[in-house]
Amino acid sequence: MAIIINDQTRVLVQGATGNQGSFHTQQMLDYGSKVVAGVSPSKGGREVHGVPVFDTISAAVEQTPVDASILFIPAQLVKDAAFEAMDSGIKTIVIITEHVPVHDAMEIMTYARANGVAIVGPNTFGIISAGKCKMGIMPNRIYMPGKIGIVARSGTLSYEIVNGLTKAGMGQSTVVGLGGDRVVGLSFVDVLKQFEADPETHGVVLVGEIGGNSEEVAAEYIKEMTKPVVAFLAGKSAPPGKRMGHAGAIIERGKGSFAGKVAALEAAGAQVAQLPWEVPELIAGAVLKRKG
Amino acid sequence: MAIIINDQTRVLVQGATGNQGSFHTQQMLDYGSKVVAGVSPSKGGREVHGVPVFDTISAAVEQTPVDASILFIPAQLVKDAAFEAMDSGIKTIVIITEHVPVHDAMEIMTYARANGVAIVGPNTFGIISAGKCKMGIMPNRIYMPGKIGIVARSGTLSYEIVNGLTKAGMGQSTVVGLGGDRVVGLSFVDVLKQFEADPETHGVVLVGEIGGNSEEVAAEYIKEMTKPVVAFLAGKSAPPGKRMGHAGAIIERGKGSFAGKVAALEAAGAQVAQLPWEVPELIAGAVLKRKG
Amino acid sequence: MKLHEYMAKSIMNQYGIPVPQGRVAGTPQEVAAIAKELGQVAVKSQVLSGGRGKAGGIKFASTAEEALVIGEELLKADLKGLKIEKVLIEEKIIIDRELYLAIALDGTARKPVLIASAHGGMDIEEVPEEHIVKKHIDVNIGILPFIGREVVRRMGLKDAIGKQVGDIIVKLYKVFKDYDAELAEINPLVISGDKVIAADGKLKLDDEASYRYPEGTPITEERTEREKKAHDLGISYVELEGDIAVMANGAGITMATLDIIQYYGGQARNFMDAGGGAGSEATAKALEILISTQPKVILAIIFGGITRCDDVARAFARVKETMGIPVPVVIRLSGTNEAEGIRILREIGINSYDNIAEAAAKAVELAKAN
Amino acid sequence: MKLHEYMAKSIMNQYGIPVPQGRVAGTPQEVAAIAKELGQVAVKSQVLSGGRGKAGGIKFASTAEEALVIGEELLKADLKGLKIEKVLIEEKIIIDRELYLAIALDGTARKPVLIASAHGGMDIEEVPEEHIVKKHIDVNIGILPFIGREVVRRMGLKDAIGKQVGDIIVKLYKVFKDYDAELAEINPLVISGDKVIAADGKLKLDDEASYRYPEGTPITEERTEREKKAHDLGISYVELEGDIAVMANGAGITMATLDIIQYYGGQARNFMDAGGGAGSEATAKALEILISTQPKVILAIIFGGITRCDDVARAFARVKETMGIPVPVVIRLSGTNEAEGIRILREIGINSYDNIAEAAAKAVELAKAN
Repeated sequence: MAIIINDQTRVLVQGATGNQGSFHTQQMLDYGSKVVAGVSPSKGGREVHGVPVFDTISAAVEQTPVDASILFIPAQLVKDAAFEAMDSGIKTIVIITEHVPVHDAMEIMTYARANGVAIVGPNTFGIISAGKCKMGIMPNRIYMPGKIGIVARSGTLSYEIVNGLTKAGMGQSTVVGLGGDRVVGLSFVDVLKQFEADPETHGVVLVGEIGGNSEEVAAEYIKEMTKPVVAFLAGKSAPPGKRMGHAGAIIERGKGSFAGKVAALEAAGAQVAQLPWEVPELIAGAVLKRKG
Repeated sequence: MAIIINDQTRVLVQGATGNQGSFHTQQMLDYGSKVVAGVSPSKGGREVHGVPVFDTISAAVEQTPVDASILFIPAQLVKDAAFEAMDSGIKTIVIITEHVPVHDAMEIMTYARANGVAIVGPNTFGIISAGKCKMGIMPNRIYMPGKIGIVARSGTLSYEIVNGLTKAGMGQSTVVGLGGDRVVGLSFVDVLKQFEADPETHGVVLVGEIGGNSEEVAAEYIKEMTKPVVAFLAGKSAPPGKRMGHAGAIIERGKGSFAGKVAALEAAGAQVAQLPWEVPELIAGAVLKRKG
Repeated sequence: MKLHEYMAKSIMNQYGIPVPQGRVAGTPQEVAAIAKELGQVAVKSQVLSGGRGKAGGIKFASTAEEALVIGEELLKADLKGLKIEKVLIEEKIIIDRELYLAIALDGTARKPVLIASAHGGMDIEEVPEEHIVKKHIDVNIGILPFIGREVVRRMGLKDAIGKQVGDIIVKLYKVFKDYDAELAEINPLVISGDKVIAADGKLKLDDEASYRYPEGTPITEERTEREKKAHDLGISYVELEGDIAVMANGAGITMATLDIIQYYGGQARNFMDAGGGAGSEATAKALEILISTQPKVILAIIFGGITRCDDVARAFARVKETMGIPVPVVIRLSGTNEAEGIRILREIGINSYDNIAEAAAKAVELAKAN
Repeated sequence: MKLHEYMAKSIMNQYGIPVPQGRVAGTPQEVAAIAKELGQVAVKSQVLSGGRGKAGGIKFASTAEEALVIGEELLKADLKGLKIEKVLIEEKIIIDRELYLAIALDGTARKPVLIASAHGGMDIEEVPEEHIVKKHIDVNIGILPFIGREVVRRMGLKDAIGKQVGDIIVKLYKVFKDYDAELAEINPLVISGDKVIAADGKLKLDDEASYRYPEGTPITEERTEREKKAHDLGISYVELEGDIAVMANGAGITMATLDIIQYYGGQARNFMDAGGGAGSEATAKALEILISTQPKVILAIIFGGITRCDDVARAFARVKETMGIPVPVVIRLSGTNEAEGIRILREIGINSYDNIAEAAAKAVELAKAN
């Protein structure tokens, strides 16, 4: 098993003929993802790395069933593309695009919640079930199938941590990037619940950062979890009021501070690593202990 | 039993201090309806016929639980009032008001469907579960508790038919007015399904009219019903393209004709009365026959 | 409220939908002047009715002189019983293909529905179902560009033409929404070379939303003088062809009364729903309207729920005293204060009937006798 | 993008929210002229920072002469490190009571949230939770009048004042929505006699939606020159106080690098996320920006996923050759084409480190030594 996507997931790529879309279609195919169709308005009939391209999703799904879609679409057009996917009945959507207007994101999420659609992102590196399916832009080679679930707000930081885990011989079940924007689809809690229920996942690494309160909300749920959670948070040294790259990574009105998040997570029983390279040892120890 | 409302239903009146609202609050109380609160902005603190009035629904529900709301609200303000009721968690809403803009009605119905709210109307005489609860503007004295369910698009025509039934000694379980507008909440099918499931209802009278295709859609469901349905339809002599009072009663683009509706209903096994005073005999016979 | 073609197209054009160049004229001289400017033109009668082409309301002119003659002819004519007050003079466009596009209400779905067809130019009812594309619209979302792309694909259009039609679909929905429309229709939507042009346009706006129409929305009047007078009194009134004037309260019972009259072999002069709670004053005014249509009989079917029967009776008495009622009145009073109403009527020599059947039969009999 | 108070209030006023009479001025003479017109005035420094009152940025004048002096004083001063370019001169209003009103984003709920309090005039964080009214907004519905009425009731307001505040709530949401705002705040919303007036107004607009701001939306710039230059290159860059210039790719790893520097006792000169797929050209430009800040060390942490390590190395080589790199470079290359990158760097005399820990520790050591 794995969560959200697996080796049966039939993937659609929206914006497949663009630079990014085309490059990552190849990368995803290389990883073994079942990319069954691409969509690019006015580009129907072409192929991208052997994947047939259609003008619209409705045209694509007439030819092949689709389980999930990944968007490589300019920010201004993401709302349109996301609604096209949801209107077509696709229930898992990964929005890689950054710079999506936050009002558009709220409209997308409102519709998604009402219609049971799981949105990953926007501004995410995507999601990968190691060895099974990749929907995202993460480097293929660092992942190794295994028992650790990872959920992160930031991409490259998660790569560092995954890299460390893999080097330490600890494989991953699924790695989920929530996205760095203020309004994203899946939350820590949504993903933690699925890891908790996934028999293949034995422990979870949560990679958070300053801003918002999703780590604090996650802490409430972690209290109920049977599986160990190790957290690493970025932004300890960031000054308040400055947006640190991610739209969501900003300490505003006294909310979203590093210290508050650490306190909440530790109170919930999660171990918080001080430095990223401490993560493998902590999670290995925690899994061992919980099992014993 | 009865459908939708019964002797336990706690009724809120929106627009309780207006002429119509006040008059019908009295009438509903006289009928025995449990009118527990009224709402009129800026009129909080008053009473209407002994019923306490609040500025907002949120203020009302702090004082008393409410199951259903009836709106005596000017057409331009109906959208606001209906959303206030839905936002407060009220799941049964009767909109008496006519002249509600149809775009507003579509917005109300979209939200209602998504949130499991039953809307009766707009432009309806309301709903009455005979001897138990009345939410509407129908005359109190013509109804008699009994076994016939009635669902109608038009008020006064239903009064004639109810009057005939009562005089013939046939009481009613519940009488529902769908409303005369093009876009209304509950449909014939919604109500027929409830009558079919209601052990107290032994037969159903459907009072339809030209325009739209709700009678044709109802016919599809009537095929599956175990209880007999007698229909009477108004508008046989109406010329196409003319709106006959009700916004919905218009034969447009060849759709919604009398003949088409009669054919659909008869094909589904419903008897269609040619004249309104034939209804009591037809339904009495049908109920008797189905039982025997 | 239906808008004239030129009004609908002007609004659509404000939203970026291409329409032919043209202007509206009320005199043959104006017609000629506009034609001189535009060259080959179509002269289109502006009446609120479909099928104008077949009825001879649309003509073509190659010169200003021809246009003048056409203008003279049309501007004194009636079309389908409607006076032609204005004509629209438009550049003639080359028609490579005609499409159909509309956004309408679907009462059953409680949503707007986008209807499109690659076979336009005729009534959409005449287009076979398999050539029609339908898409229901979520009012919370509206028409996003993807819906345009999807519908265009299902219409079998492609490339630059497809893109233009997709854009027009998005814009037409904005018109539909902003103007509280019941119907926004372009038929035909013409492919002319590499351009897509709305050759005709129809807008029907929701009367109930007139208070919030965008500024500058034109007003048209489809009602007759009498219908307008009734409307201003808050009475639903439609003129028909027969000789029995009808007053009832409630749309359903009024329609049913018309049917019953027909059942007994008569024909109603009108539909009149005097409302559910009409007082004496309003009833009197309604009665005056009926009298003014010079029927052979007046039939009133009153179910006293909120309406009080004595109020209705008093209205008849007052009108009889002041202006007189020159034709027989047949009336059925039932419900609230019924006895008092019947007494008042008897005093002025009007007999009440017990039920609709008797009353309607009597009215038909009287109409045939007079 | 934060708007200045006078811009925010002008927009709010266009939507029908009452604001004090006033005008903006850039010279003491203008201040005096406006004050002469308005009588007793408040002179308010227009800088993009909260707490202006406490910091001495808001002063009152009874005469034009006083206003001139205040104008002279403020218009050459800094407030919280920001140059005061303009002041807003407004009629002094009588304050009977101060309320708080805001519409903000709630990322957790994925919805806007209306925040109101009958206790305004101070930072909302200082108001006890039980005095704050919150209401989440469904973006499909927006704020209908009933929400205004409900919130006003929960604020304990009534009658005419309550009605005005309810209306302002509805209007403020329209501003929030039309301007793609992240925050629309009125603090204080003042009750002055029988009127309700927005005495201060704050609007923060979503940078990502700038392409669709309504026409005429004013533009402000909070970034330093260098931040602006980086932003134009598509690089996230924030200036900080330390002496170790940092380049990394990805916001999370960049933040973590800053934290690690701090862990080893150093301080970063900046936050720079050069992006996930920066090529050689972009990396070179980013490096030039770092050099221009005159740090003691440059620390680069590159994880080659999409970014190729050799591209990064070539950028360092090119900059070193063309303009020179006047300070030590500490670099960690990992991932795609790592070996080639390390080779290129070695050629120009830059040693690569294996992991972040070593690299960061070295950078701190070098910064302390220089």
